[in-house]
Amino acid sequence: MNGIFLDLSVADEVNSAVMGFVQAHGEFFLAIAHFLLTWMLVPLERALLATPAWVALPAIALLAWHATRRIGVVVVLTVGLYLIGSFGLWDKLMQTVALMIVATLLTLAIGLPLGIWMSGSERLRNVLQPVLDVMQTLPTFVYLVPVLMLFGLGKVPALLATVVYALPPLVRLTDLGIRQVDASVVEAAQSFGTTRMQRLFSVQLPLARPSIMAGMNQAVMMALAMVVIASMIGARGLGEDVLAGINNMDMGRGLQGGLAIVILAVVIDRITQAYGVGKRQRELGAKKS
Amino acid sequence: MNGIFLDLSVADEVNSAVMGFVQAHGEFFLAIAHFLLTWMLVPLERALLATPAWVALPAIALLAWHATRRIGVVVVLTVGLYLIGSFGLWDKLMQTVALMIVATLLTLAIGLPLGIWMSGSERLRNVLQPVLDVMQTLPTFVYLVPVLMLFGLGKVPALLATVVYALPPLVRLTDLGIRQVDASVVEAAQSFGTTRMQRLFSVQLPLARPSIMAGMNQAVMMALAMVVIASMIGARGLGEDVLAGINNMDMGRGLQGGLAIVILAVVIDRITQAYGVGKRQRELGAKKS
Amino acid sequence: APQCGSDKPLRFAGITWESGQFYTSLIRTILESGYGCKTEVVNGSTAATETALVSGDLQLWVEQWNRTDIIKKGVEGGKIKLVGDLLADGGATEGFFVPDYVVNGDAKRGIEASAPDLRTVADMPKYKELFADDEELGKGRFLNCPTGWDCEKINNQKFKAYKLDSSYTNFRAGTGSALDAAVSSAVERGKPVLFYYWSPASLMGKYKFVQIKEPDYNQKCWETIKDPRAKEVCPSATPNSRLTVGMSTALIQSDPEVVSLIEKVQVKPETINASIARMAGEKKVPADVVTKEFLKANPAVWSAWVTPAAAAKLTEALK
Amino acid sequence: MSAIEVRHIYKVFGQNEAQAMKMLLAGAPKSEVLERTGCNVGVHDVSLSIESGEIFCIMGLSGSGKSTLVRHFNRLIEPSSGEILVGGKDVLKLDDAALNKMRRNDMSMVFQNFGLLPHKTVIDNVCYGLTVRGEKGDGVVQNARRWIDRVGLKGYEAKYPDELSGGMRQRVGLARALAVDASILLMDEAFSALDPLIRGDMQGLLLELQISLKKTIVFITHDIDEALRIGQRIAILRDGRLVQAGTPGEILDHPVEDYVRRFVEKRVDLAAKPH
Amino acid sequence: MSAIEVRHIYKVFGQNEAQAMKMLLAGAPKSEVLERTGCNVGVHDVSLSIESGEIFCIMGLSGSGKSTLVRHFNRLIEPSSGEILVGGKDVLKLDDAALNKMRRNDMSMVFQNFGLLPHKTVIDNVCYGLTVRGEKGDGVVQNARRWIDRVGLKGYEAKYPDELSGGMRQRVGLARALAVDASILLMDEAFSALDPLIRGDMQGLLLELQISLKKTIVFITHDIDEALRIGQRIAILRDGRLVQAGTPGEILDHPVEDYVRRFVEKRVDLAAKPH
Ligand SMILES: Nc1ncnc2c1ncn2[C@@H]1O[C@H](COP(=O)(O)OP(=O)(O)OP(=O)(O)O)[C@@H](O)[C@H]1O
Ligand SMILES: Nc1ncnc2c1ncn2[C@@H]1O[C@H](COP(=O)(O)OP(=O)(O)OP(=O)(O)O)[C@@H](O)[C@H]1O
Ligand SMILES: [Mg+2]
Ligand SMILES: [Mg+2]
Repeated sequence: MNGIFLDLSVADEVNSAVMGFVQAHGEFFLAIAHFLLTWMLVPLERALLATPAWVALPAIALLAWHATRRIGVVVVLTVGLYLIGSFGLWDKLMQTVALMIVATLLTLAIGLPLGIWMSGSERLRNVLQPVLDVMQTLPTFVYLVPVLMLFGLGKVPALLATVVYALPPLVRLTDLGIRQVDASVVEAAQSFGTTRMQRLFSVQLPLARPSIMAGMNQAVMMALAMVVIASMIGARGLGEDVLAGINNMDMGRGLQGGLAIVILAVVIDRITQAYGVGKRQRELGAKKS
Repeated sequence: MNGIFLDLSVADEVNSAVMGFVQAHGEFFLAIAHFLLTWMLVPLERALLATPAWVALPAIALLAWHATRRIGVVVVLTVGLYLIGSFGLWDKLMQTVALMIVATLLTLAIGLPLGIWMSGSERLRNVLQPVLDVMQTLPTFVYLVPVLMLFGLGKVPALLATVVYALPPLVRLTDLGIRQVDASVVEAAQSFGTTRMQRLFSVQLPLARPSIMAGMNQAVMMALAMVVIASMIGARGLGEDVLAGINNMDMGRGLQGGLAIVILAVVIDRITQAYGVGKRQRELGAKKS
Repeated sequence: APQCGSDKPLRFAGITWESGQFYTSLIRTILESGYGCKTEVVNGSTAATETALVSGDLQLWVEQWNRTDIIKKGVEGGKIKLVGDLLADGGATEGFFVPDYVVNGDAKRGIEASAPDLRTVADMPKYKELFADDEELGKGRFLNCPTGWDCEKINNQKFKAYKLDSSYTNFRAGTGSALDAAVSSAVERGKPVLFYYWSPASLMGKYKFVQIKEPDYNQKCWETIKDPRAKEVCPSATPNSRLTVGMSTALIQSDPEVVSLIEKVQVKPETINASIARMAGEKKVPADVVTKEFLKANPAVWSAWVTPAAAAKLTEALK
Repeated sequence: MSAIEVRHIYKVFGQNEAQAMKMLLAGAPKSEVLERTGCNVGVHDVSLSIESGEIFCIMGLSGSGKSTLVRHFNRLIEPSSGEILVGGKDVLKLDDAALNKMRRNDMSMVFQNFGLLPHKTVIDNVCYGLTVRGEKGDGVVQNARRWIDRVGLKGYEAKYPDELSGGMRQRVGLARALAVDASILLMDEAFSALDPLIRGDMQGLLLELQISLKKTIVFITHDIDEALRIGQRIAILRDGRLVQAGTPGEILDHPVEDYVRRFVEKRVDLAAKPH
Repeated sequence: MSAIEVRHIYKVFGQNEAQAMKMLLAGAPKSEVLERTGCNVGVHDVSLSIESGEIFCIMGLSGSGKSTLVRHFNRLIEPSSGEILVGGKDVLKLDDAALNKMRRNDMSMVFQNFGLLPHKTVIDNVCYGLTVRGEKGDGVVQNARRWIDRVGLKGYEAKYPDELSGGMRQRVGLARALAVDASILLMDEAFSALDPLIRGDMQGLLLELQISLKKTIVFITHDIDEALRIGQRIAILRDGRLVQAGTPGEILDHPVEDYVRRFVEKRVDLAAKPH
């Protein structure tokens, strides 16, 4: 094409390597998938599906109240969820929620420690930065097809894809937040013999909270942006409706599914952000409203 | 499905509303698309495609050197780009780059002012927050199909989708960064009669820089994550190869395309981040290495 | 005035699967070399390119199965017409499949037949353990068409008609590529898998599958199966489909020569499956290479499709 | 004419401002307001006038409202109620543009917590007031350099605030405020982090500025010796209220209450201590 | 035994540490090192020993290295070279756990810039040193309350640092350091933002602590009167070097050089000024 380039192509090698790997190690990965399914995803989904809407809806409303203490927010969120039910999407909502809960918890469990670790080591940051770039920009399907061949169709690869995509902003913003903590405050804490853990939990994390919460917010957004992709590889839930809408240009159906996802995003985001706000901010906020 | 819900469905109404809108206003939107195409996207793409690789590659290397001043980074980035060329994807790379440049500039041009504005108004933040949620989580295809009917297949809807998706993190992190600026520093600046603009440019933006740059990074990542979607609606470029790879189970080809996107992401990210680093950090960094 | 021969290229939809790519390349080669047309391909997802076809953005959509509402509405609205009959022997087939080794075993790979008596859909419940679904314990997994495709809706109805609900999950892969990946991964590992598929398709050429017999085609029952809202469903196999080319009405009016070519283009299923198996094989061969070879090897076949003048030019170009 | 005049200024911090104001007007003391409403009383009914060209010292216990009061003069804080006149103009009625004009040309401030711009070097910090005003070119830099030398920071022009010691930071703030050459200087414990030598030097500088350039200087200090040395008048605050204002002589000889006497006594005490 | 002993401490800030150290050892002065290498000299070959149970005052020009020196004692700063012994133990050889143990039990520090935790209330700030040590329960809170009262901040327990005046913040830092009841107190201009009344009270408090509890107190101050009042020994720094160390009497009567004399003179000067 252009004179100066060699003519490289790894396509064929990659293809046969993947196939070979699948044949050789398929069993092992299927076992992992089986474990994740039977112990986390399926029971949670069952439980959620078994909960009648007239129990779930007030429960979520209560949670929202506990988190935000603002009646306006609670009403909007509850009406939103009720709307999803009225679109006939309640069961699918629950399926998506199950996936999202597990994905978000996994993201938190991996992302926070990674971000903390990264903030403390320039070298690790240099190594992780491009890895995070890859996680965010390598098109999902490129790695999803091999993953899918290993784990089988359905919830497990969807979970993996979601975590991979949601992780980077959380890691990055945790790292940023901790690095921005005022050095003189850390120094003062050090002078009292603060251990590494105490420093982390009583100084760095609280002071990095705004950044970390922004990372949380982005992680939740990313996770929910993956709902449709998840359905593309066979995970049940709201994504199915969007896909169906897309595949036959049924914009109305797609929009309903899409709106349901958005509402879910807003609900999760508002509740997590409210819990993430510092004690002080909350007091101020409560007094204001 | 569940007893407590009404049975709502807006699907049919939406479909006919969209159709009606397209018939009524199609011309207008086509004109916009035409404008964007003839004045921005096409000329840029032409120019990039007309530049031979042996000019472009050293030029980018120089730019990377100017930005980072680190020979190691320059080498890695250049080798990465050379690799894309060797995969036979140079022309597609240029097509994608053209789209990305326009999309990133538009995102910046909209996102920064919006973030700044948001940081100054609690009310605006309350309004914009859910809008940003929608932009990030409403599945692209849900709005893309109507957009596609209005603007036609190709670069323009791709551009729109990219900007919509890339905008939120930039807006959010600009807002966050500005709000985190130490109030006592702003107060001191105020005491010297700093105008709003001066405050913004000489105090708030420089001090919010780390957050804003994180927002930039996320915006670039999001934009590049949309390359494949862009190809789904007819934009040329690297996404095509990924799509072809996906559709034909040609994982190798998909991976090459995907890697090319990742490399592009890393190149853009490293260069913009390097330019975004403060003068002081740069001095420190330069001395260190 | 005909567009073919003018400066404006004929815009083809880029098809996302191999047989469609084969046909597209075939028709484009003939039009370019034989008729002096300019052509170009615009890639995109199926929904996007179909929408573009109906709105006049694209002019040809090769290997059209006439399955989506977009196309149906386009035809009804007079925006497009479906022309030709691309596949010989009555058109495309579809149905329920399992890999050959599931029924017959594979001595070479040391796989025993795990469902030797799986012949008809009535046998399926017996083997639900074999195709067990991890996500829904106690049921088998049936891989349906991707969500939103026409065949998905048809299979939903068939599920009712064949009373499979209690023994199988109606599992939708979500996308064609996901379905392909799931099937090939099972086949590569010699695992049992039960899925819906169609021909022509690359997997059909690449692997050996056994179709599970369905009750014979029955016009009245087929109507109930085709209608997703029908409550009472009775069993029927899917009839073969005519594969056509979606052409914009404007092009049909301006370019009768192109229409008459497309009306005649027809390829045998064996040829198609062999070609696309190469396209999708270990070494992926590009569509234009495969079509060139086909054209070179079968002048007798294609010379019946084209005008004598075009035939001469094409022969020249193929040398 | 008074350079600065304030009348019945009240400032209450906190959510229940209205309730706190009511309690204050009804005569409740600061500590009771704090306990009952959670509101901090910053300034409580202060009226005073500062003459043009004088050095006016403000003293008082820690937390008695000195910084809060001074911040009203250039309206960094809006009072809960009251009037503020600078050069006869009602500051509270100024629009943004006029307020900025006043802050640029007529007043500059040294902050107790320094308020340096952490992202700018020492010289850029010192230039700040000038560049904000739109001044450009060599003149600005030379002016800044002169002031940096004057406060004894030569050689540190290119350093950033976080590379400086506490007293050095304070001097950067001092140089920054002096560089704009405003007619009113607000100095909030501007010498508190300085050693006696540099401090003495800086006190001399202030006196010189006042005598030769007729600057009005509002000077918050905790050092009674300092106040006596440079202040033409001294005001003493307590719990947000103005207890007494007058010349050093008046304050020393006729303290209005025990609190004031103790402030003054302290000095005598120290000076009298044998070593 | 000395509570703290340092030997030949050097501290150079900046990128070219090695080069700067070479210049210093070759006898170059601080300003030349700064100009040539861009490195700030913090401490330059300081050796001194602080006896157990004494109040040791450190004075010197702003920027002369007082804060930097004191930060070495609890190893918040690693010296460029030199030895630090606390209670006879080499601090530089301690591992993380041992260092933390020492910081928790043996030393506490008041920072010149306060170093409060902005996200914690006053009472939580004061409790900090105790909770870090793992202490829990009512005792901790009561202890904290007692110290908050003692520094005169009763009523402000639930406020956040940004709601306090400068001097109040300083007193929170003071209470926090006193609450841990360590045997060594490092006080970096701990009274600089306090008015004379509270300051006198706090000086009394320190003397009392030293006499009744035999605490070792390292006290940085710019106020020679203060140093004379509470210090058993005084060290004077200049440009990072130790110029003289001795009892107040020695310093007053036999200043080793002009610089020291000027420090002392100042006081006499002020006290002698007529009013
Ligand atoms: N983090 C740092 N980076 C660079 N230089 C520093 C740093 N900290 C202190 N210095 C330099 O070290 C020297 C001594 O500073 P130090 O803070 O010890 O002075 P100090 O005696 O406490 O002065 P002050 O009375 O003004 O507080 C100064 O020249 C200062 O610029
Ligand atoms: N931003 C604020 N929010 C709440 N309360 C405040 C705020 N600023 C000051 N205060 C309160 O106002 C009162 C006066 O504070 P101010 O800073 O004016 O004291 P000061 O006289 O300057 O004391 P110092 O000598 O300690 O600096 C204090 O009780 C303080 O707690
Ligand atoms: Mg104050
Ligand atoms: Mg100091």
